[in-house]
Amino acid sequence: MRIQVFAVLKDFFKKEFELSANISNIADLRRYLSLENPNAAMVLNRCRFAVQDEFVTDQYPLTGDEHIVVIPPSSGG
Amino acid sequence: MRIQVFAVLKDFFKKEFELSANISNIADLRRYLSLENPNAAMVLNRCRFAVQDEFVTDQYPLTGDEHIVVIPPSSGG
Amino acid sequence: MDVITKKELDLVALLQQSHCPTAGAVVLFSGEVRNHNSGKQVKYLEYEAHTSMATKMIDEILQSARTRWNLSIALAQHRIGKVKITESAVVVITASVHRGEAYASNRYVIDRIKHEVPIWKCEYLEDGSKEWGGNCNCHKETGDVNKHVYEFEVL
Amino acid sequence: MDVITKKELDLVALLQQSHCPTAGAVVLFSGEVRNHNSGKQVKYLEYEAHTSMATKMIDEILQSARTRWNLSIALAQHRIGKVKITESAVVVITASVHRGEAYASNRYVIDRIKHEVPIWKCEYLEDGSKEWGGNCNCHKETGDVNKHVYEFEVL
Repeated sequence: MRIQVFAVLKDFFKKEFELSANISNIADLRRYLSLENPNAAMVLNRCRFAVQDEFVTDQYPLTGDEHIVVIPPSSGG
Repeated sequence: MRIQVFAVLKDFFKKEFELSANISNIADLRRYLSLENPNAAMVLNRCRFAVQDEFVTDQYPLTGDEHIVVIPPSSGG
Repeated sequence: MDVITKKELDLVALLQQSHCPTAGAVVLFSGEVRNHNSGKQVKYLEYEAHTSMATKMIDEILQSARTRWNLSIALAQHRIGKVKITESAVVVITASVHRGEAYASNRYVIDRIKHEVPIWKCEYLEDGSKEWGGNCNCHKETGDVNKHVYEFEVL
Repeated sequence: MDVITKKELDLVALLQQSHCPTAGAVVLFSGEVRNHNSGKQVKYLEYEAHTSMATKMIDEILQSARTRWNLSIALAQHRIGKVKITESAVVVITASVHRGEAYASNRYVIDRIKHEVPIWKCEYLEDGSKEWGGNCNCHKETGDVNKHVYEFEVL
Protein backbone atom coordinates (compact mmCIF):
# COMPACT_ATOMS: atom_id res chain seq x y z
CA MET A 1 0.00 0.00 0.00
CA ARG A 2 1.04 3.59 -0.66
CA ILE A 3 1.00 6.03 2.28
CA GLN A 4 0.87 9.80 1.88
CA VAL A 5 1.24 12.13 4.85
CA PHE A 6 0.72 15.86 5.30
CA ALA A 7 1.75 18.79 7.44
CA VAL A 8 3.41 17.94 10.77
CA LEU A 9 3.61 14.25 9.83
CA LYS A 10 6.24 15.15 7.25
CA ASP A 11 8.52 15.86 10.23
CA PHE A 12 8.23 12.15 11.12
CA PHE A 13 7.72 10.32 7.82
CA LYS A 14 8.59 10.71 4.16
CA LYS A 15 5.87 12.59 2.29
CA GLU A 16 4.98 9.43 0.40
CA PHE A 17 6.16 5.87 0.84
CA GLU A 18 5.33 2.24 0.11
CA LEU A 19 4.42 -0.16 2.92
CA SER A 20 4.43 -3.90 2.36
CA ALA A 21 3.82 -5.02 5.95
CA ASN A 22 0.82 -7.19 6.72
CA ILE A 23 -1.75 -4.61 7.77
CA SER A 24 -5.40 -5.56 7.81
CA ASN A 25 -7.24 -2.33 8.55
CA ILE A 26 -6.83 1.36 9.40
CA ALA A 27 -6.53 0.76 13.14
CA ASP A 28 -3.66 -1.63 12.39
CA LEU A 29 -2.01 0.95 10.16
CA ARG A 30 -2.28 3.62 12.86
CA ARG A 31 -0.60 1.27 15.36
CA TYR A 32 2.06 0.24 12.86
CA LEU A 33 3.02 3.84 12.08
CA SER A 34 3.01 4.76 15.78
CA LEU A 35 5.38 1.93 16.60
CA GLU A 36 7.63 2.84 13.68
CA ASN A 37 7.87 6.41 14.94
CA PRO A 38 6.76 6.73 18.58
CA ASN A 39 7.22 10.52 18.49
CA ALA A 40 4.37 10.67 15.97
CA ALA A 41 2.03 8.51 18.06
CA MET A 42 0.19 11.44 19.65
CA VAL A 43 -0.49 13.08 16.32
CA LEU A 44 -1.42 9.77 14.66
CA ASN A 45 -4.05 9.16 17.34
CA ARG A 46 -5.78 12.33 16.23
CA CYS A 47 -5.43 11.77 12.49
CA ARG A 48 -8.17 10.91 10.06
CA PHE A 49 -7.42 8.46 7.25
CA ALA A 50 -8.71 8.60 3.69
CA VAL A 51 -8.73 6.05 0.89
CA GLN A 52 -9.43 7.30 -2.63
CA ASP A 53 -10.12 10.75 -1.20
CA GLU A 54 -12.88 9.47 1.08
CA PHE A 55 -12.56 9.36 4.86
CA VAL A 56 -12.60 5.82 6.24
CA THR A 57 -13.10 4.45 9.75
CA ASP A 58 -10.65 2.46 11.87
CA GLN A 59 -12.42 -0.74 10.79
CA TYR A 60 -11.92 -0.12 7.07
CA PRO A 61 -10.23 -3.29 5.69
CA LEU A 62 -7.01 -2.95 3.70
CA THR A 63 -5.95 -5.33 0.94
CA GLY A 64 -2.54 -3.76 0.32
CA ASP A 65 -3.33 -2.01 -2.99
CA GLU A 66 -4.71 1.18 -1.47
CA HIS A 67 -3.47 4.73 -1.64
CA ILE A 68 -3.95 5.90 1.93
CA VAL A 69 -3.79 9.51 3.01
CA VAL A 70 -3.07 10.35 6.65
CA ILE A 71 -4.74 13.61 7.63
CA PRO A 72 -3.67 15.47 10.78
CA PRO A 73 -6.20 17.78 12.52
CA SER A 74 -7.14 20.69 10.26
CA SER A 75 -5.75 24.15 10.86
CA GLY A 76 -6.79 26.07 7.79
CA GLY A 77 -8.13 29.59 7.68
CA MET B 1 -39.99 77.58 17.41
CA ARG B 2 -38.72 76.08 14.19
CA ILE B 3 -39.88 72.55 13.28
CA GLN B 4 -38.05 70.31 10.85
CA VAL B 5 -39.53 66.98 9.72
CA PHE B 6 -38.13 64.05 7.79
CA ALA B 7 -39.14 61.13 5.61
CA VAL B 8 -42.82 60.16 5.71
CA LEU B 9 -43.67 63.27 7.74
CA LYS B 10 -42.95 65.37 4.66
CA ASP B 11 -46.15 63.86 3.20
CA PHE B 12 -48.05 65.58 6.02
CA PHE B 13 -46.08 68.72 6.85
CA LYS B 14 -43.77 71.18 5.15
CA LYS B 15 -40.14 70.10 5.48
CA GLU B 16 -39.45 73.08 7.75
CA PHE B 17 -41.82 75.56 9.31
CA GLU B 18 -42.25 78.12 12.10
CA LEU B 19 -44.68 77.51 14.94
CA SER B 20 -45.73 80.32 17.25
CA ALA B 21 -48.41 78.48 19.23
CA ASN B 22 -48.12 78.29 23.00
CA ILE B 23 -46.43 74.91 23.43
CA SER B 24 -44.75 74.09 26.71
CA ASN B 25 -43.00 70.78 26.10
CA ILE B 26 -42.41 67.98 23.59
CA ALA B 27 -45.55 66.05 24.61
CA ASP B 28 -47.56 69.22 23.90
CA LEU B 29 -45.88 69.61 20.52
CA ARG B 30 -46.66 66.00 19.61
CA ARG B 31 -50.33 66.57 20.49
CA TYR B 32 -50.43 69.89 18.63
CA LEU B 33 -49.01 68.41 15.42
CA SER B 34 -51.34 65.40 15.66
CA LEU B 35 -54.38 67.63 15.96
CA GLU B 36 -53.19 69.78 13.09
CA ASN B 37 -52.86 66.73 10.88
CA PRO B 38 -54.73 63.70 12.30
CA ASN B 39 -53.46 61.47 9.47
CA ALA B 40 -49.98 61.93 10.87
CA ALA B 41 -50.98 61.05 14.44
CA MET B 42 -49.94 57.41 14.24
CA VAL B 43 -46.51 58.24 12.93
CA LEU B 44 -46.06 61.12 15.38
CA ASN B 45 -46.77 58.77 18.29
CA ARG B 46 -43.74 56.75 17.24
CA CYS B 47 -41.45 59.69 16.53
CA ARG B 48 -38.45 60.77 18.53
CA PHE B 49 -37.78 64.47 18.95
CA ALA B 50 -34.42 66.22 19.00
CA VAL B 51 -33.36 69.69 20.03
CA GLN B 52 -29.91 70.90 18.97
CA ASP B 53 -29.22 67.43 17.53
CA GLU B 54 -29.81 65.72 20.89
CA PHE B 55 -32.77 63.45 21.56
CA VAL B 56 -35.12 64.86 24.20
CA THR B 57 -37.92 63.31 26.23
CA ASP B 58 -41.60 64.18 26.22
CA GLN B 59 -41.05 66.30 29.34
CA TYR B 60 -38.39 68.50 27.74
CA PRO B 61 -39.57 72.12 28.24
CA LEU B 62 -39.83 74.42 25.24
CA THR B 63 -39.34 78.19 25.39
CA GLY B 64 -40.23 78.89 21.76
CA ASP B 65 -36.71 79.58 20.47
CA GLU B 66 -35.78 75.97 19.73
CA HIS B 67 -34.99 74.23 16.49
CA ILE B 68 -36.87 70.95 16.88
CA VAL B 69 -36.35 67.93 14.66
CA VAL B 70 -39.08 65.30 14.41
CA ILE B 71 -37.58 61.88 13.73
CA PRO B 72 -39.77 59.04 12.46
CA PRO B 73 -38.71 55.43 13.17
CA SER B 74 -35.41 54.62 11.48
CA SER B 75 -35.30 52.51 8.36
CA GLY B 76 -31.73 52.83 7.18
CA GLY B 77 -29.53 50.06 5.85
CA MET C 1 -14.40 59.79 4.94
CA ASP C 2 -17.98 61.07 5.07
CA VAL C 3 -20.11 58.69 7.14
CA ILE C 4 -23.18 59.84 5.20
CA THR C 5 -22.55 60.35 1.52
CA LYS C 6 -24.42 60.99 -1.70
CA LYS C 7 -21.74 59.20 -3.70
CA GLU C 8 -21.69 55.55 -4.66
CA LEU C 9 -20.08 53.55 -1.84
CA ASP C 10 -16.61 52.42 -2.79
CA LEU C 11 -16.54 49.00 -1.11
CA VAL C 12 -13.32 48.10 -2.85
CA ALA C 13 -11.40 51.10 -1.55
CA LEU C 14 -12.81 50.60 1.96
CA LEU C 15 -11.90 46.92 1.96
CA GLN C 16 -8.41 47.63 0.67
CA GLN C 17 -7.70 49.96 3.58
CA SER C 18 -9.01 47.43 6.12
CA HIS C 19 -6.04 45.12 6.51
CA CYS C 20 -4.05 45.38 9.70
CA PRO C 21 -0.96 43.43 10.89
CA THR C 22 -2.56 42.68 14.27
CA ALA C 23 -5.92 41.54 12.87
CA GLY C 24 -6.65 37.97 11.81
CA ALA C 25 -10.24 38.51 10.76
CA VAL C 26 -11.95 41.11 8.60
CA VAL C 27 -15.72 41.09 8.12
CA LEU C 28 -17.43 43.31 5.56
CA PHE C 29 -21.20 43.73 5.43
CA SER C 30 -22.87 45.38 2.48
CA GLY C 31 -26.58 46.17 2.62
CA GLU C 32 -27.74 46.24 -0.98
CA VAL C 33 -30.91 47.21 -2.75
CA ARG C 34 -33.11 44.22 -3.63
CA ASN C 35 -35.51 44.08 -6.56
CA HIS C 36 -38.29 42.86 -4.25
CA ASN C 37 -39.68 43.57 -0.79
CA SER C 38 -42.75 42.08 0.90
CA GLY C 39 -43.87 40.68 -2.45
CA LYS C 40 -43.59 44.00 -4.27
CA GLN C 41 -41.28 44.70 -7.22
CA VAL C 42 -38.86 47.47 -6.31
CA LYS C 43 -37.45 49.83 -8.97
CA TYR C 44 -35.01 51.71 -6.75
CA LEU C 45 -34.72 53.19 -3.27
CA GLU C 46 -34.16 56.68 -2.09
CA TYR C 47 -32.50 57.29 1.26
CA GLU C 48 -32.74 60.38 3.39
CA ALA C 49 -30.80 61.18 6.56
CA HIS C 50 -30.65 63.77 9.26
CA THR C 51 -26.99 64.00 8.38
CA SER C 52 -25.51 65.77 11.40
CA MET C 53 -27.21 63.49 13.94
CA ALA C 54 -26.68 60.36 11.85
CA THR C 55 -22.96 61.05 11.50
CA LYS C 56 -22.52 61.63 15.21
CA MET C 57 -24.55 58.54 16.14
CA ILE C 58 -22.70 56.23 13.74
CA ASP C 59 -19.37 57.51 15.07
CA GLU C 60 -20.53 56.74 18.61
CA ILE C 61 -21.75 53.27 17.64
CA LEU C 62 -18.39 52.49 15.99
CA GLN C 63 -16.50 53.76 19.03
CA SER C 64 -18.63 51.63 21.30
CA ALA C 65 -17.94 48.57 19.11
CA ARG C 66 -14.19 49.25 19.07
CA THR C 67 -14.10 49.36 22.86
CA ARG C 68 -16.42 46.42 23.51
CA TRP C 69 -14.66 44.00 21.10
CA ASN C 70 -11.17 45.54 21.08
CA LEU C 71 -11.30 46.03 17.31
CA SER C 72 -8.39 47.00 15.09
CA ILE C 73 -10.76 48.52 12.56
CA ALA C 74 -14.40 49.63 12.65
CA LEU C 75 -15.88 51.74 9.91
CA ALA C 76 -19.28 52.36 8.39
CA GLN C 77 -20.66 54.45 5.60
CA HIS C 78 -24.27 55.03 4.56
CA ARG C 79 -25.38 56.34 1.22
CA ILE C 80 -28.28 58.77 0.73
CA GLY C 81 -30.22 59.76 -2.37
CA LYS C 82 -31.21 57.34 -5.11
CA VAL C 83 -29.70 53.85 -4.83
CA LYS C 84 -30.26 51.36 -7.62
CA ILE C 85 -30.80 47.58 -7.46
CA THR C 86 -27.58 45.69 -6.48
CA GLU C 87 -25.95 48.92 -5.33
CA SER C 88 -24.78 49.19 -1.75
CA ALA C 89 -26.71 51.45 0.60
CA VAL C 90 -24.59 50.77 3.67
CA VAL C 91 -21.25 49.16 4.40
CA VAL C 92 -19.76 48.09 7.73
CA ILE C 93 -16.22 46.74 8.11
CA THR C 94 -14.78 45.34 11.33
CA ALA C 95 -11.40 43.74 11.97
CA SER C 96 -10.16 41.95 15.08
CA VAL C 97 -7.63 39.39 16.32
CA HIS C 98 -10.08 36.47 16.08
CA ARG C 99 -13.12 36.05 13.88
CA GLY C 100 -15.76 35.85 16.62
CA GLU C 101 -15.32 39.49 17.51
CA ALA C 102 -15.28 40.65 13.90
CA TYR C 103 -18.64 38.96 13.17
CA ALA C 104 -20.31 39.97 16.43
CA SER C 105 -19.25 43.59 16.29
CA ASN C 106 -20.17 43.90 12.62
CA ARG C 107 -23.68 42.69 13.38
CA TYR C 108 -23.92 45.00 16.38
CA VAL C 109 -23.01 48.04 14.28
CA ILE C 110 -25.46 47.36 11.45
CA ASP C 111 -28.29 46.46 13.84
CA ARG C 112 -27.85 49.68 15.79
CA ILE C 113 -27.61 51.74 12.60
CA LYS C 114 -30.83 50.22 11.27
CA HIS C 115 -32.79 50.64 14.50
CA GLU C 116 -31.52 53.92 15.90
CA VAL C 117 -29.89 56.21 13.40
CA PRO C 118 -32.10 58.83 11.68
CA ILE C 119 -31.90 57.43 8.16
CA TRP C 120 -34.98 56.52 6.14
CA LYS C 121 -35.65 54.68 2.94
CA CYS C 122 -38.40 55.27 0.44
CA GLU C 123 -39.20 52.43 -1.94
CA TYR C 124 -40.07 53.35 -5.50
CA LEU C 125 -42.05 50.42 -6.87
CA GLU C 126 -42.44 49.04 -10.39
CA ASP C 127 -46.15 49.99 -10.32
CA GLY C 128 -45.21 53.67 -10.02
CA SER C 129 -46.12 54.08 -6.35
CA LYS C 130 -43.76 54.96 -3.52
CA GLU C 131 -43.66 53.80 0.05
CA TRP C 132 -41.69 54.93 3.10
CA GLY C 133 -40.74 51.57 4.43
CA GLY C 134 -38.88 49.11 6.55
CA ASN C 135 -39.38 51.09 9.71
CA CYS C 136 -38.07 49.90 13.01
CA ASN C 137 -41.13 48.42 14.73
CA CYS C 138 -39.56 47.54 18.06
CA HIS C 139 -41.85 49.85 20.04
CA LYS C 140 -44.65 47.36 19.39
CA GLU C 141 -42.75 44.86 21.52
CA THR C 142 -40.98 47.18 23.92
CA GLY C 143 -43.61 49.91 24.27
CA ASP C 144 -40.88 52.55 23.96
CA VAL C 145 -39.54 54.19 20.79
CA ASN C 146 -36.11 54.27 22.43
CA LYS C 147 -36.00 50.56 23.32
CA HIS C 148 -35.10 48.16 20.54
CA VAL C 149 -34.94 44.42 20.02
CA TYR C 150 -31.55 43.98 18.38
CA GLU C 151 -30.87 40.94 16.23
CA PHE C 152 -27.35 40.65 17.67
CA GLU C 153 -28.83 40.17 21.11
CA VAL C 154 -31.40 37.50 20.29
CA LEU C 155 -28.98 35.29 18.31
CA MET D 1 -12.33 29.63 -9.83
CA ASP D 2 -9.89 27.34 -8.02
CA VAL D 3 -11.10 26.76 -4.48
CA ILE D 4 -7.52 26.07 -3.42
CA THR D 5 -5.00 28.39 -5.03
CA LYS D 6 -1.33 29.30 -4.80
CA LYS D 7 -2.09 32.81 -6.03
CA GLU D 8 -2.83 35.86 -3.91
CA LEU D 9 -6.57 35.96 -3.15
CA ASP D 10 -8.30 38.67 -5.17
CA LEU D 11 -10.87 39.85 -2.61
CA VAL D 12 -11.79 42.81 -4.75
CA ALA D 13 -12.67 40.72 -7.82
CA LEU D 14 -14.60 38.24 -5.68
CA LEU D 15 -16.55 41.01 -3.95
CA GLN D 16 -17.31 42.72 -7.24
CA GLN D 17 -18.94 39.58 -8.61
CA SER D 18 -21.02 39.07 -5.45
CA HIS D 19 -23.87 41.48 -6.03
CA CYS D 20 -27.22 40.01 -6.92
CA PRO D 21 -30.60 41.69 -7.64
CA THR D 22 -32.43 39.38 -5.23
CA ALA D 23 -29.94 39.74 -2.36
CA GLY D 24 -30.15 42.48 0.25
CA ALA D 25 -27.12 41.44 2.28
CA VAL D 26 -23.58 40.47 1.35
CA VAL D 27 -21.09 39.34 4.00
CA LEU D 28 -17.41 38.89 3.22
CA PHE D 29 -15.02 37.26 5.66
CA SER D 30 -11.28 37.44 5.15
CA GLY D 31 -8.97 35.39 7.35
CA GLU D 32 -5.67 37.23 7.34
CA VAL D 33 -2.19 36.52 8.63
CA ARG D 34 -1.49 38.21 11.96
CA ASN D 35 1.96 39.26 13.16
CA HIS D 36 1.40 37.50 16.47
CA ASN D 37 -0.05 34.25 17.79
CA SER D 38 -0.12 32.95 21.38
CA GLY D 39 2.41 35.60 22.36
CA LYS D 40 4.87 34.71 19.58
CA GLN D 41 5.97 37.06 16.80
CA VAL D 42 5.00 35.59 13.44
CA LYS D 43 7.05 36.31 10.29
CA TYR D 44 4.75 34.59 7.79
CA LEU D 45 2.63 31.47 7.40
CA GLU D 46 2.81 28.62 4.99
CA TYR D 47 -0.35 26.70 4.13
CA GLU D 48 -0.55 23.19 2.76
CA ALA D 49 -3.66 21.35 1.55
CA HIS D 50 -4.71 17.96 0.36
CA THR D 51 -6.05 19.79 -2.64
CA SER D 52 -8.40 17.24 -4.19
CA MET D 53 -10.18 16.45 -0.92
CA ALA D 54 -10.15 20.06 0.27
CA THR D 55 -11.74 21.27 -2.97
CA LYS D 56 -14.46 18.64 -2.84
CA MET D 57 -15.19 19.28 0.85
CA ILE D 58 -15.38 23.07 0.49
CA ASP D 59 -17.74 22.64 -2.47
CA GLU D 60 -19.95 20.41 -0.33
CA ILE D 61 -19.89 22.85 2.60
CA LEU D 62 -20.90 25.72 0.29
CA GLN D 63 -23.69 23.65 -1.23
CA SER D 64 -24.96 22.75 2.21
CA ALA D 65 -24.95 26.44 3.20
CA ARG D 66 -26.79 27.47 0.02
CA THR D 67 -29.55 24.97 0.76
CA ARG D 68 -29.82 25.59 4.47
CA TRP D 69 -30.02 29.39 4.23
CA ASN D 70 -31.39 29.76 0.69
CA LEU D 71 -28.38 31.84 -0.37
CA SER D 72 -28.05 33.76 -3.61
CA ILE D 73 -24.26 33.50 -3.45
CA ALA D 74 -21.84 31.32 -1.50
CA LEU D 75 -18.20 31.13 -2.41
CA ALA D 76 -14.92 30.41 -0.68
CA GLN D 77 -11.31 30.32 -1.65
CA HIS D 78 -8.26 29.22 0.37
CA ARG D 79 -4.70 30.09 -0.43
CA ILE D 80 -1.78 27.70 -0.01
CA GLY D 81 1.96 28.30 0.07
CA LYS D 82 3.58 31.29 1.73
CA VAL D 83 1.18 33.98 2.96
CA LYS D 84 2.58 37.21 4.37
CA ILE D 85 1.30 39.38 7.25
CA THR D 86 -1.96 41.23 6.35
CA GLU D 87 -2.48 38.99 3.33
CA SER D 88 -5.66 36.96 3.12
CA ALA D 89 -5.39 33.19 3.57
CA VAL D 90 -9.08 32.46 3.15
CA VAL D 91 -12.13 34.33 1.94
CA VAL D 92 -15.82 33.45 2.31
CA ILE D 93 -18.63 35.45 0.68
CA THR D 94 -22.33 34.83 1.27
CA ALA D 95 -25.33 36.78 0.00
CA SER D 96 -28.99 36.40 0.95
CA VAL D 97 -32.30 38.24 1.05
CA HIS D 98 -31.87 39.37 4.69
CA ARG D 99 -28.71 39.89 6.68
CA GLY D 100 -29.27 37.22 9.34
CA GLU D 101 -28.77 34.43 6.84
CA ALA D 102 -25.72 36.04 5.25
CA TYR D 103 -23.94 36.33 8.62
CA ALA D 104 -24.96 32.90 9.92
CA SER D 105 -24.06 31.03 6.75
CA ASN D 106 -20.76 32.84 6.41
CA ARG D 107 -19.80 31.82 9.92
CA TYR D 108 -20.93 28.25 9.26
CA VAL D 109 -18.76 27.98 6.15
CA ILE D 110 -15.57 29.32 7.74
CA ASP D 111 -16.05 27.25 10.92
CA ARG D 112 -16.47 24.03 8.94
CA ILE D 113 -13.49 24.86 6.71
CA LYS D 114 -11.28 25.48 9.74
CA HIS D 115 -12.36 22.36 11.61
CA GLU D 116 -12.84 19.78 8.88
CA VAL D 117 -11.07 20.54 5.65
CA PRO D 118 -7.54 19.08 5.17
CA ILE D 119 -5.64 22.35 5.14
CA TRP D 120 -2.78 23.07 7.52
CA LYS D 121 -0.78 26.09 8.49
CA CYS D 122 2.83 26.27 9.55
CA GLU D 123 3.92 29.36 11.45
CA TYR D 124 7.36 30.74 10.68
CA LEU D 125 8.36 32.77 13.70
CA GLU D 126 10.58 35.81 14.10
CA ASP D 127 13.03 33.74 16.19
CA GLY D 128 13.71 31.48 13.19
CA SER D 129 11.71 28.48 14.40
CA LYS D 130 8.64 26.99 12.75
CA GLU D 131 5.53 25.46 14.24
CA TRP D 132 2.63 23.51 12.76
CA GLY D 133 -0.16 25.22 14.54
CA GLY D 134 -3.71 26.18 15.28
CA ASN D 135 -4.96 22.63 15.06
CA CYS D 136 -8.56 21.75 15.62
CA ASN D 137 -8.65 20.43 19.18
CA CYS D 138 -12.28 19.45 19.36
CA HIS D 139 -11.54 15.76 19.96
CA LYS D 140 -10.43 16.74 23.47
CA GLU D 141 -14.01 17.75 24.19
CA THR D 142 -15.88 15.34 21.93
CA GLY D 143 -13.60 12.30 22.15
CA ASP D 144 -13.91 11.83 18.37
CA VAL D 145 -11.74 13.33 15.63
CA ASN D 146 -14.85 13.55 13.45
CA LYS D 147 -16.98 15.44 15.99
CA HIS D 148 -16.40 19.18 16.26
CA VAL D 149 -17.53 22.03 18.46
CA TYR D 150 -18.45 24.68 15.91
CA GLU D 151 -18.44 28.33 16.91
CA PHE D 152 -21.59 28.94 14.85
CA GLU D 153 -23.45 26.45 17.02
CA VAL D 154 -22.43 27.78 20.43
CA LEU D 155 -23.23 31.41 19.63
